[in-house]
Amino acid sequence: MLELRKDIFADERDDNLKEIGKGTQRQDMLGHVTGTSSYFNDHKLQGMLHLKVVRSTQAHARIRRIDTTDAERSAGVRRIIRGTDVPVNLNTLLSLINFGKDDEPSLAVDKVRYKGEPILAIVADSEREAFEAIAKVKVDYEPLPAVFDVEDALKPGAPVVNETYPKNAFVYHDVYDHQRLRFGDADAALASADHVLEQRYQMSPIEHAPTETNGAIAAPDTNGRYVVYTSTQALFFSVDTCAKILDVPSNTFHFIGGTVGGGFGGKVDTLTEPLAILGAMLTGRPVRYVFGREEEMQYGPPRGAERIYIKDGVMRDGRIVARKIHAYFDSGAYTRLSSYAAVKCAAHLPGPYTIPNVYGDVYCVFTNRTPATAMRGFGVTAMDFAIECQMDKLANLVGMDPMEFRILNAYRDGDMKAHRREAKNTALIECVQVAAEKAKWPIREEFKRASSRKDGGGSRAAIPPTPTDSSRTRAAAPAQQRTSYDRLPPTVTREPPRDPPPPAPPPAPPRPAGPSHGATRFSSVFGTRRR
Amino acid sequence: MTRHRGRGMASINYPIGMNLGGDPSQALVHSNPSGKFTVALSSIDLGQGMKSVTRQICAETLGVPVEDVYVDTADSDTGPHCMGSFASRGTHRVGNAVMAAAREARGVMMEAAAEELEVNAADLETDGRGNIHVRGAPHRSISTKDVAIAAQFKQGKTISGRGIFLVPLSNVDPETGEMSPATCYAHACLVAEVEVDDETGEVAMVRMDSAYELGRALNPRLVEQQLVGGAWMGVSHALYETPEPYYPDPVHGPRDFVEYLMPGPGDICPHDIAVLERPAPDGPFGAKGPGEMCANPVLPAVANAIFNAVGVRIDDLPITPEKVLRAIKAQGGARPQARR
Amino acid sequence: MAVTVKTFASASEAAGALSSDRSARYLGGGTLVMRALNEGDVAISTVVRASDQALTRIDASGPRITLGAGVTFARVLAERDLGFLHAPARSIGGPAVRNMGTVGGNLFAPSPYGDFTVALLALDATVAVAGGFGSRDIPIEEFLQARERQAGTLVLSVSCTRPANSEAFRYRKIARIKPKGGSVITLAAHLPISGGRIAGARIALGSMAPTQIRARAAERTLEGRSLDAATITAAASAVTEGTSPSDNALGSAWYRREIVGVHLRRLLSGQE
Amino acid sequence: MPTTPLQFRHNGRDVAIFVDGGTNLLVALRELIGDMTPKFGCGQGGCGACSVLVDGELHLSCLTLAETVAGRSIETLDGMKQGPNLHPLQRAFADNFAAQCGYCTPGMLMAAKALLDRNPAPTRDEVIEAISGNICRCTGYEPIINAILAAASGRVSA
Repeated sequence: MLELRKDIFADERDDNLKEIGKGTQRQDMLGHVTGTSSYFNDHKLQGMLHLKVVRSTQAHARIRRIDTTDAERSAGVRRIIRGTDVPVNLNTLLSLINFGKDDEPSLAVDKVRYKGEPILAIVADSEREAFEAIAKVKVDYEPLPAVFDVEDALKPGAPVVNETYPKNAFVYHDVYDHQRLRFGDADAALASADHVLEQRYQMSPIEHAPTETNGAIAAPDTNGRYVVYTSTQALFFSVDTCAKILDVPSNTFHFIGGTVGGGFGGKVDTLTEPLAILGAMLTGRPVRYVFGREEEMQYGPPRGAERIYIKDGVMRDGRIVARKIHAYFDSGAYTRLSSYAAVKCAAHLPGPYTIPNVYGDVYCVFTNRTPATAMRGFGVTAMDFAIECQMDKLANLVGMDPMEFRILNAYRDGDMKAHRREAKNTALIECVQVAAEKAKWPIREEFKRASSRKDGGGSRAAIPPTPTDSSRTRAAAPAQQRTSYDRLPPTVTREPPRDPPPPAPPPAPPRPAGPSHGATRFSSVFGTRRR
Repeated sequence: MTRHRGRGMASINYPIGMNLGGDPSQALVHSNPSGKFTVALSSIDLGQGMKSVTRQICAETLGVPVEDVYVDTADSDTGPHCMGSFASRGTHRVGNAVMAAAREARGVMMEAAAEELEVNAADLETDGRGNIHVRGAPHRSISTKDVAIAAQFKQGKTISGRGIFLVPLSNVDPETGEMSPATCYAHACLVAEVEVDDETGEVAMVRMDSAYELGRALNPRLVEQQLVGGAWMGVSHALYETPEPYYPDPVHGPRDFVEYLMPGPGDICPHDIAVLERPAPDGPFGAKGPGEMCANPVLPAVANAIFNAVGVRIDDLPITPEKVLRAIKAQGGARPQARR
Repeated sequence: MAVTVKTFASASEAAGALSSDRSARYLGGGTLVMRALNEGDVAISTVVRASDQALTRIDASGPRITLGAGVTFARVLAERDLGFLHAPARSIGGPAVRNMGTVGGNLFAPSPYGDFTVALLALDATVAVAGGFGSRDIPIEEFLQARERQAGTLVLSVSCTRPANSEAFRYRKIARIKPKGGSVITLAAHLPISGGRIAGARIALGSMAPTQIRARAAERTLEGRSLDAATITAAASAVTEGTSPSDNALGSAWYRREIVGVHLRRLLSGQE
Repeated sequence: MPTTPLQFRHNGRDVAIFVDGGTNLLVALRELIGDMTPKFGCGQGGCGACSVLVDGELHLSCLTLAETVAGRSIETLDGMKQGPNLHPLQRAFADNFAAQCGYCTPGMLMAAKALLDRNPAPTRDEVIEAISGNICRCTGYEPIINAILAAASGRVSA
């Protein structure tokens, strides 16, 4: 049952529209109910070959030798593709937006870093023949110690998962092994809080489990081009990733997709397209590479695990005065997108509440497991779980109703958020009020009267004095260095650490009238556009 | 008495679009000679309704019926660049690009109509049913079909438009984390009621009540699809799912849909939803994006409801019967909290 | 090399083909063998079938019932005289799996599958198998203990004695997913009553050991007693004895041990 | 080259093809006959996306050895429309917005048809049981259950 509450925020909307707001039937519904919606795999191509990969049986091992003698002689085998056959066998997805270092091969060459990592691709006349050839491949491994826990991975002496990041953590801003958020003086506020609550939260990985598994069909087309039917969630992302890995101009490819059997974030990584195209290039035939269900579940990227520590200071009257968070994203063996999730997570702190002192350190950590990627609620789902469980505990601690506790601490229009932007267009309070009403959950009159549009701003708009970390001295030293993933022009240099801000900030945030995105006063690891 | 009921709640917000921006999407809109419009995109429809919602945005902006618009996606030879379908960016980013393209096409269409009707284009309006007429004088009218024919064959005009939407990339301060992560946020609050078996640790969903604020429900049926399905996924994440049941020990990973746990059709519960609309200043018709955030409040609401039912806090996801049972045993039995 | 399919008119011929070829598997309903082929099990290169009518025969008229190995769960459910087996049959798969999966195949289904077999174990079924030298009957318990070595044998049928009444046989599958999910544990109890006392109790458990097993200690607590609260409590507390459950994706060994007594108590006392 | 001849009825039409030993019915339908309506979701019997009717019974085509359907009648979603008109179940799925990505829809519709063909007036629990072998990752099942109940009671749009 869905009810539209048109009475709320009515003054901010023009509801006099013709097509918008109507429950019009989906454009694709007729296709869906007749089975004529065309997914990547619904293309029947003459002479199609089948690609399967040999996956590592080890979580962490050096590859001593790969013996394909028997596999090459196996019936129906057209081509065995090794890492050395991949033109650019090292990539990181976000290199397209100049973020992070190339750290992942399409096919492992000298080392495997997670169980299930692809080592060889076999192209054969049938799936059965590809499976038979796989069974004949002999890989000689030298097992290495593996690390599976994010905090163990950060300890000195932990096995190095991914040599591109020898400390097992993604490097932010050339300097830190984590993304920081600093707003006010959390430690001082914790020291003077009536109650302090510190808790640990954990989310195991989660699989996207779309009913259609990842896959692609690539086929030689006219005029030297390749047509690629794909399940990708990001068409040009996949085009450009393939162009980079295969070292050809992007207009070599004609990608066709757009009708996908569920994604939820699990079809961004462009895992099948490069090998399918390479198979087509090497054999001159159409090649299909589609994940089996077990492959999708175990070796397709999951939503990565997260471990979160929250330490909150709360006053007897229910006001939260400090929130300090350490969060660890388990990226698995390679970066994929977890590095970006950690920044998004830092931006999300401390949740939709106005807390005057916030401190966050968010780590992207490498372990010997299947690389993680984006999923519905990327970078936020686990943090929301942690924050909202913590909110329930805090309400309990101070003896408040949890709904009223949320409303008391909710952010409102005009408040300063911890990432130092003004809160606008907020509606948390109204959501709490309406949910309480629907659930017949009694809240007191003063909380029913609260509004996102009232009582924000003023002193709540201030950026509080924020002390520098002691670690900042250590961190400042290499700040002038640039690493290869920072592809900004060399003239852009890091500004030296600023002095602590003045003790009495202005009531309103210093903010230009227009959008301040892309402000140039910070140096950044984020480039502007693709290479 | 071994089964205990409890209620819990959670409230959340969610950023719309790729974090920090810098994620453009483009759209092309053009009319065929009989006034039927095609939207060319490279954006992906994963089931969320990309084709359908951009179709409505285009029709509204052009001022034509939705039946006169067809969305074609995703072909890299014909569809212009889009960053992709993720980060709740479809409605907001692609919707804005389609709006911009449709606005440009509408401009040409109105000019062509003005030339046919021998009036000033500024005096014309669309009726949303396929006609353009002089404001206040509905009888001085021309169909969009006739305008398209005239534009194509008589005036030599192309009724088409290009659109791009880009939230400029924000930097991030390494020391403070100062940044502009998103331009707008969706909001939600959800109440979950559960029943916990204190001898087996099993948790059953009883009902959910929720309020979601998402800027504008461009199509309430599509919104309902996202919110109902998303809340189901939230329950699934809360109580069932993981490919690593013994994380961080990487053993006994599920290999099929029997071992990978997701609630079945017999595990679902009634879910009463309210939708609030506080338009985002930069959203297409104020819209934000419901697709991702809808699952998020369910996880903590369920955890908090379990506490209310039996007095144990499970801070590890997923909240399996085993974790609940261990916690109940550790505290010496269920301790139901005050009924809510 | 494509897979070779060999179809025989008689079960004995099929049995011969099966026992002479280590790469051969018998195709019943397809839920095990076809899955293995789809997933690239190259150890299977021959698929053996039999069109023998005997394999799909149901004899449910008398006190002792016999189900051909190729009888599907849907057919069990359609047979009014097999009411005591409806609960276990209904607990298998979804409707499509029940239309395909067979009683014989279930004997080979590894954990977390094989729930129907739990019921058969409690009912002290006999498994008729065809080997190289004709057919023979094996008590199901013996069959299961040697299951790893049974790949080359063809099951012809299973038979068991009909329970005296609906109270005498109880079955419950504990799954996380409703209405159909993999078994966390599965329980079946056959409790014949003679003069108000239980005589010949058999409790069978699924997912409490590498194969389906009997809970002999629990059986002993029931023997010669009436099914009262004290007896039920005694059975519930004895039920883990002799079990050796494992961790898997659906639950841990610890959890299985913790709940098996709870569920046995509920099953015996008729609670939900 | 496939060597085993196979004939069966496909949506009321006789078809004759050659299959390899070990070919499953899903591959036969999709790659040899060109009926793309049954979908590959797992190959394990766990998702139901490949569901078809074999002589009116719901079967998983991925677990069906193709040659076992010789002489039998196979129905897929491709044959569900009644001439140019949608089947009431198809209309009900549309009315109830019971599809998002659409990938499970063919299997769901076949499972629903198998139910209604035998039980024209099912209860909600019977509907739930009927689709219990079919995974949907998008909808949360509620719209699908409602659609099947609506089709059964004739509550469908024209």
